[in-house]
Amino acid sequence: MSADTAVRLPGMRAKNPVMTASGTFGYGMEFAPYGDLRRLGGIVVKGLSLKPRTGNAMPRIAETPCGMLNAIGLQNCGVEAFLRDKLPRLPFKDTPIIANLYACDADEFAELAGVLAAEEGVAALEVNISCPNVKAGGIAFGQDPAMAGKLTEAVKKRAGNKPVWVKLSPNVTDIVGIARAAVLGGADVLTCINTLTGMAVDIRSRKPRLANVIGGLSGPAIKPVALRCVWQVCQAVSAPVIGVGGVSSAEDVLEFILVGAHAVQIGTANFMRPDMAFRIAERLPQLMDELGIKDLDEYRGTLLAG
Amino acid sequence: MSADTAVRLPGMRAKNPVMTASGTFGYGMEFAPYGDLRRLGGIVVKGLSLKPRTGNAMPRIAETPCGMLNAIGLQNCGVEAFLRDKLPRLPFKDTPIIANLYACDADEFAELAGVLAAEEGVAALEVNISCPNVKAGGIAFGQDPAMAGKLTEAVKKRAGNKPVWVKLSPNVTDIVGIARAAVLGGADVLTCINTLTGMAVDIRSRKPRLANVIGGLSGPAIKPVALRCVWQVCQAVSAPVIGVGGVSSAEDVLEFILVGAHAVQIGTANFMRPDMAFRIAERLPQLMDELGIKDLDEYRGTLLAG
Amino acid sequence: MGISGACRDLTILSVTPAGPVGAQFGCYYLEMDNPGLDPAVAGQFVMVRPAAFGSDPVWPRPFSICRLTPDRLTLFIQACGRGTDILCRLAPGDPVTVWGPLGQGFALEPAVPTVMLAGGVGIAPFMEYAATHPAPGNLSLVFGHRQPLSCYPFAELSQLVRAEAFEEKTPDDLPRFISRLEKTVAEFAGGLILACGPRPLLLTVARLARRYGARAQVSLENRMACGVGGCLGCVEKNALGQYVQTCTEGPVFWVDELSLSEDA
Amino acid sequence: MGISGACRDLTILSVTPAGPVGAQFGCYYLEMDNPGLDPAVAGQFVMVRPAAFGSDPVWPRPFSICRLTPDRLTLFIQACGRGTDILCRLAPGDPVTVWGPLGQGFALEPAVPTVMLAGGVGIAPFMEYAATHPAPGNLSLVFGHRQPLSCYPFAELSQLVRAEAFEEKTPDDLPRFISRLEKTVAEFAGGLILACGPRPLLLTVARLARRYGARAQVSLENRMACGVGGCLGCVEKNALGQYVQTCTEGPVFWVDELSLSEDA
Ligand SMILES: Cc1cc2nc3c(=O)[nH]c(=O)nc-3n(C[C@H](O)[C@H](O)[C@H](O)COP(=O)(O)OP(=O)(O)OC[C@H]3O[C@@H](n4cnc5c(N)ncnc54)[C@H](O)[C@@H]3O)c2cc1C
Ligand SMILES: Cc1cc2nc3c(=O)[nH]c(=O)nc-3n(C[C@H](O)[C@H](O)[C@H](O)COP(=O)(O)OP(=O)(O)OC[C@H]3O[C@@H](n4cnc5c(N)ncnc54)[C@H](O)[C@@H]3O)c2cc1C
Ligand SMILES: Cc1cc2nc3c(=O)[nH]c(=O)nc-3n(C[C@H](O)[C@H](O)[C@H](O)COP(=O)(O)O)c2cc1C
Ligand SMILES: Cc1cc2nc3c(=O)[nH]c(=O)nc-3n(C[C@H](O)[C@H](O)[C@H](O)COP(=O)(O)O)c2cc1C
Ligand code: FES
Ligand code: FES
Repeated sequence: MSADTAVRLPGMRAKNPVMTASGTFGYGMEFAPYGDLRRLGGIVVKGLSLKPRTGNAMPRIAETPCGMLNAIGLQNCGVEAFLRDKLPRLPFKDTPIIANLYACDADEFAELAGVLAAEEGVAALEVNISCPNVKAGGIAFGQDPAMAGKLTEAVKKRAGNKPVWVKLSPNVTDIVGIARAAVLGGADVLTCINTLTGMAVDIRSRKPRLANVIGGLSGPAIKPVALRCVWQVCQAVSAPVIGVGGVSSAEDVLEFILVGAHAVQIGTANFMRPDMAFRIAERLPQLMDELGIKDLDEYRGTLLAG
Repeated sequence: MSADTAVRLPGMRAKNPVMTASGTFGYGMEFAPYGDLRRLGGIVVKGLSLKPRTGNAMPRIAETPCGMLNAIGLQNCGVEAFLRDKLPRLPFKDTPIIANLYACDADEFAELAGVLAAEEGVAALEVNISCPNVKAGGIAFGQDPAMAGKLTEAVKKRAGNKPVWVKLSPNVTDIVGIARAAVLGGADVLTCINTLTGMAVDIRSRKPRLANVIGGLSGPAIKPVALRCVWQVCQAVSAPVIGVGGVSSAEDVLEFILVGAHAVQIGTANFMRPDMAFRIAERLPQLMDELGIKDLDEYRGTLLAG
Repeated sequence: MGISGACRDLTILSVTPAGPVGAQFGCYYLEMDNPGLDPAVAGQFVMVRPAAFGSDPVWPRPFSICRLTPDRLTLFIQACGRGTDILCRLAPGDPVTVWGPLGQGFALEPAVPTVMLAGGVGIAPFMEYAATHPAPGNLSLVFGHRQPLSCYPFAELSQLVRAEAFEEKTPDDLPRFISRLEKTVAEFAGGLILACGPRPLLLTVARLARRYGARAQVSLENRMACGVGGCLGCVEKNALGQYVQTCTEGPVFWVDELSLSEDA
Repeated sequence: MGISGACRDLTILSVTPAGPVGAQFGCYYLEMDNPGLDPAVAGQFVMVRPAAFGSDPVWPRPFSICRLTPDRLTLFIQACGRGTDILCRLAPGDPVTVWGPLGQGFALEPAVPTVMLAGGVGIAPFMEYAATHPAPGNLSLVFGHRQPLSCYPFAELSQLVRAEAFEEKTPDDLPRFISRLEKTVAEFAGGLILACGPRPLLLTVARLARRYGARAQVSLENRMACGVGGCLGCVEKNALGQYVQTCTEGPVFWVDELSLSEDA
């Protein structure tokens, strides 16, 4: 294997660009039976809040063409239990563990950032300003540039030396505007994209397929939208971008890097088979060899467009 | 067959809610070998401009998971040739023929509306304020409520007694805001949705799969987004809504009607098989019988949500 | 790291209709080679994804382990939708990815009189249960079904345990089946009751178990995306009102651990 | 309304490898029943969608008519991607939707010396062409290929017409193949030249035809979504700089009707 898959990101080095997306890889250990977690470029854990959250009523998931809808509603054990019970079991010395933050207002976000910033095992803070599945806050932060900027600033102030990643919503007229605001607010990295808002119904029972009615669309179906968002954001800002949305093969990883991403996150594809992220991480250097790509810096953003 | 599939829309009556979407059914006659055009609820023809347009460079289409991207760039024969060569061959006495309008500014839109308003064979004017594939105008009209409202007003003034349909873009933060503006501007019907902006690339040639780089995503992949948009718009405005996006079965038709749509348009699914729209129109009353739905007014918007 | 649960690329050995197959129904046995899955507890399940799924459907499909021997994994599948249709059309040699055994199986109390209440394909895990039970004389089966009895492994099970079938043909049959269930639950109130089948059956069993103070387990068939605890999509409310994953804490639960509701 | 082009639900009769099949390549004959398709002009094509596509891939796939008789439609398909992989794995009895014959076929000038220039699977329409040509003595074939010759219907064609094969093994073979083409174009400058194959081959033929003032037709393989003129996705620039649909105005064009470019 001659290809070099390493990626430098603010404050961290990843051995490869294959990370897992928040909410699709549990707290990490759930997937340990299916591969060596140390082989991954990074693990973003399920969205954490200050206090435990029960999440939304059932049903919470529905299958759609080449994708799925979810409205989990950020069920999580709370940051305290995470730090006490989950984080110590993760190989944080070998693989960056990224905490995904969810809160209802800027103060809470900042407080949460403060708690996590103190932890050696946390490599970065990914701020979820784009969750479509919760009533309070959630997506609104990610749809208004001013709010997105302020929120990022508040988190950044309390994040100590931890890099702050801001996760953007595609459900906006102008994702570039939000991206710029986040960077101005101090974001070190942008994660693109969270789910698209969508819906599914059952014509027989006449009920929505999600108790929450509206949910987040993810999976291969949304890859074209994710690629477009990453491309647009990479053209506009110089902060590194992590591509998320429908990645399910090593080829997909290179597509995102070709349009400018530094790394990617595997989300829904982890459900297709639990060893998916490991397989993609293993296959990537082979594919790079086949294409004659020596390292990712050389290939990144080299799309022949225009 | 006891079920009644008829739909009343402003200024017209459709024998069923199964229409075809602009740009996916040519000028209509292309599909005549595959079914009786008079069996359709309506035919929306390829987007027309005042002057003929060559459209974008090749490649213009790319396949994506459960969907496709297109950047045709509104290639069309121009309104004059349409009225002279195409319209007279269509069964406009039996099936409403809806003209889809594209122009670069409000004056041009209004002029185009004036030309079409004079034609007996045109049942309604569908204003495309949401095309992502052309440089000038296009999507911008559909992303700003004020512009959408003004444009609708300008078209409505010249539309005579023809109903004006406004076709909305999903690529916005708040589709309801645009919908309200269009209705205030005089829109009689709202068509939801046009394509999502997306992108695809080839990791080997390092080229975008569309010469235009960015294109419009359509097909089953986007159905959850379309349903969500239709649901949101139907909750907010009282104008009838036509659902478009990923419809490929009679079941899908009922899904859109369940969330509040008056009718639907079949787009990408016409490519899956050219008799798709005819088959769906034929299957719909059977399915309604199976579900015990006597007519669509009774079923429309009866989703059991919240 | 044990190999329990690791993800395996297997090969279909055979797909056999279990009985008559119609346009509206059909049950099949799928046999796969077993290259070393961990032994299973009856009631555990596997996640299955044939290569033929491509990117659509996105999710794998969960199936109870119908029989797992050192050289064979057998599933019993009812073709009832897109995914199961594809699975039941596979041919020998076709590749399929499988992970498991997953989740918590049924309690095994060899000396205790035990009744298996099965509805339709809910009979699948009881094949493994009966085949591995050390004292099948203590086992009975009450089986409710809609498709012809020959579509199910009922004859095989009757050879191992006391078995009784109840066909639901008309809506009138339902109350009669429920009173049949009530009789059984009452009879086994001091023993062990295991139920697997459609949610209404499980709700009925839970209600009856409560009424008669019986010890009962139910196997839930909640929608699952990952099967390994990673998505939080399959949850059920436990007795404390918290959502627990059906795929890891279940699919088999004691009825008093849960607060079961209609939706899922 | 004629039935020309109407959409038919056919059944696969057989899928047969044409020769050796490897991990990286494989060509197959697909035979379907013909319940009354209109007769075809060689070079016309059909759109094909097996039920197994489901919603993914979204598009049907276009294939030249390799042979159409009153009771059989035969296609010659190279498995080279997702859609063709699914097609080449179909089994007898599997349902497949087909519409056609579509588009414009090759010119037929029985008395004129005609050469067919085929690259790889581009040989498919020439089976029909040779089989239906009234004076096959006037026909020749020059065939460039990369997979073993036995993967293609070359032997069958050799029985009908004068045929010559050229294997492209190393990059050095390409210029030699091109000079072979040049010789042929020069030789048939007063006759009729028909070409079908990868775009680089067609560009070369167009260039050579222009150089030698030869009358030549090329069959384009542009990406197609609908195949019936409805999407405007398959267009090619004509000599006037206008975009014309390949599916209805083509796939066969006279080279001087077009201004061919690299991309498509
Ligand atoms: C632990 C467990 C064990 C099971 N064991 C068996 C078994 O041994 N034999 C058997 O035939 N079936 C079993 N099932 C049910 C089986 O998983 C579903 O029938 C199958 O997933 C339906 O897939 P489909 O694509 O054919 O149906 P779809 O077209 O997807 O839907 C048909 C119906 O099945 C439901 N469904 C879809 N996906 C799932 C899913 N992932 N989990 C649960 N329900 C779903 C849908 O809500 C819908 O009501 C089991 C389910 C679970 C959770
Ligand atoms: C008029 C016409 C006649 C043809 N005749 C034959 C024939 O007789 N035998 C044969 O084997 N092949 C023929 N082809 C090519 C065949 O259609 C493609 O190989 C097939 O569509 C690829 O599908 P796939 O899913 O396997 O490949 P994909 O995985 O989709 O892609 C593989 C490659 O094929 C190209 N491709 C994909 N879809 C199409 C499409 N709809 N049209 C054209 N190219 C496409 C892609 O750009 C890509 O380069 C013909 C094409 C046309 C347009
Ligand atoms: C079941 C599920 C739960 C998710 N939970 C979270 C979450 O807690 N926080 C977050 O930022 N994103 C969450 N996401 C979004 C994903 O991280 C990802 O951005 C999105 O699914 C798109 O990627 P994909 O198409 O690869 O799944 C969730 C997605 C799914 C499917
Ligand atoms: C090839 C193609 C061309 C299109 N051209 C137009 C157009 O000219 N005007 C327009 O308003 N919409 C156009 N659309 C959008 C469709 O009418 C429809 O809104 C969209 O494709 C979503 O529906 P679908 O998923 O059913 O295809 C086009 C779509 C496709 C795929
Ligand atoms: S199925 Fe994903 S957590 Fe249970
Ligand atoms: S393939 Fe659609 S117009 Fe030619």
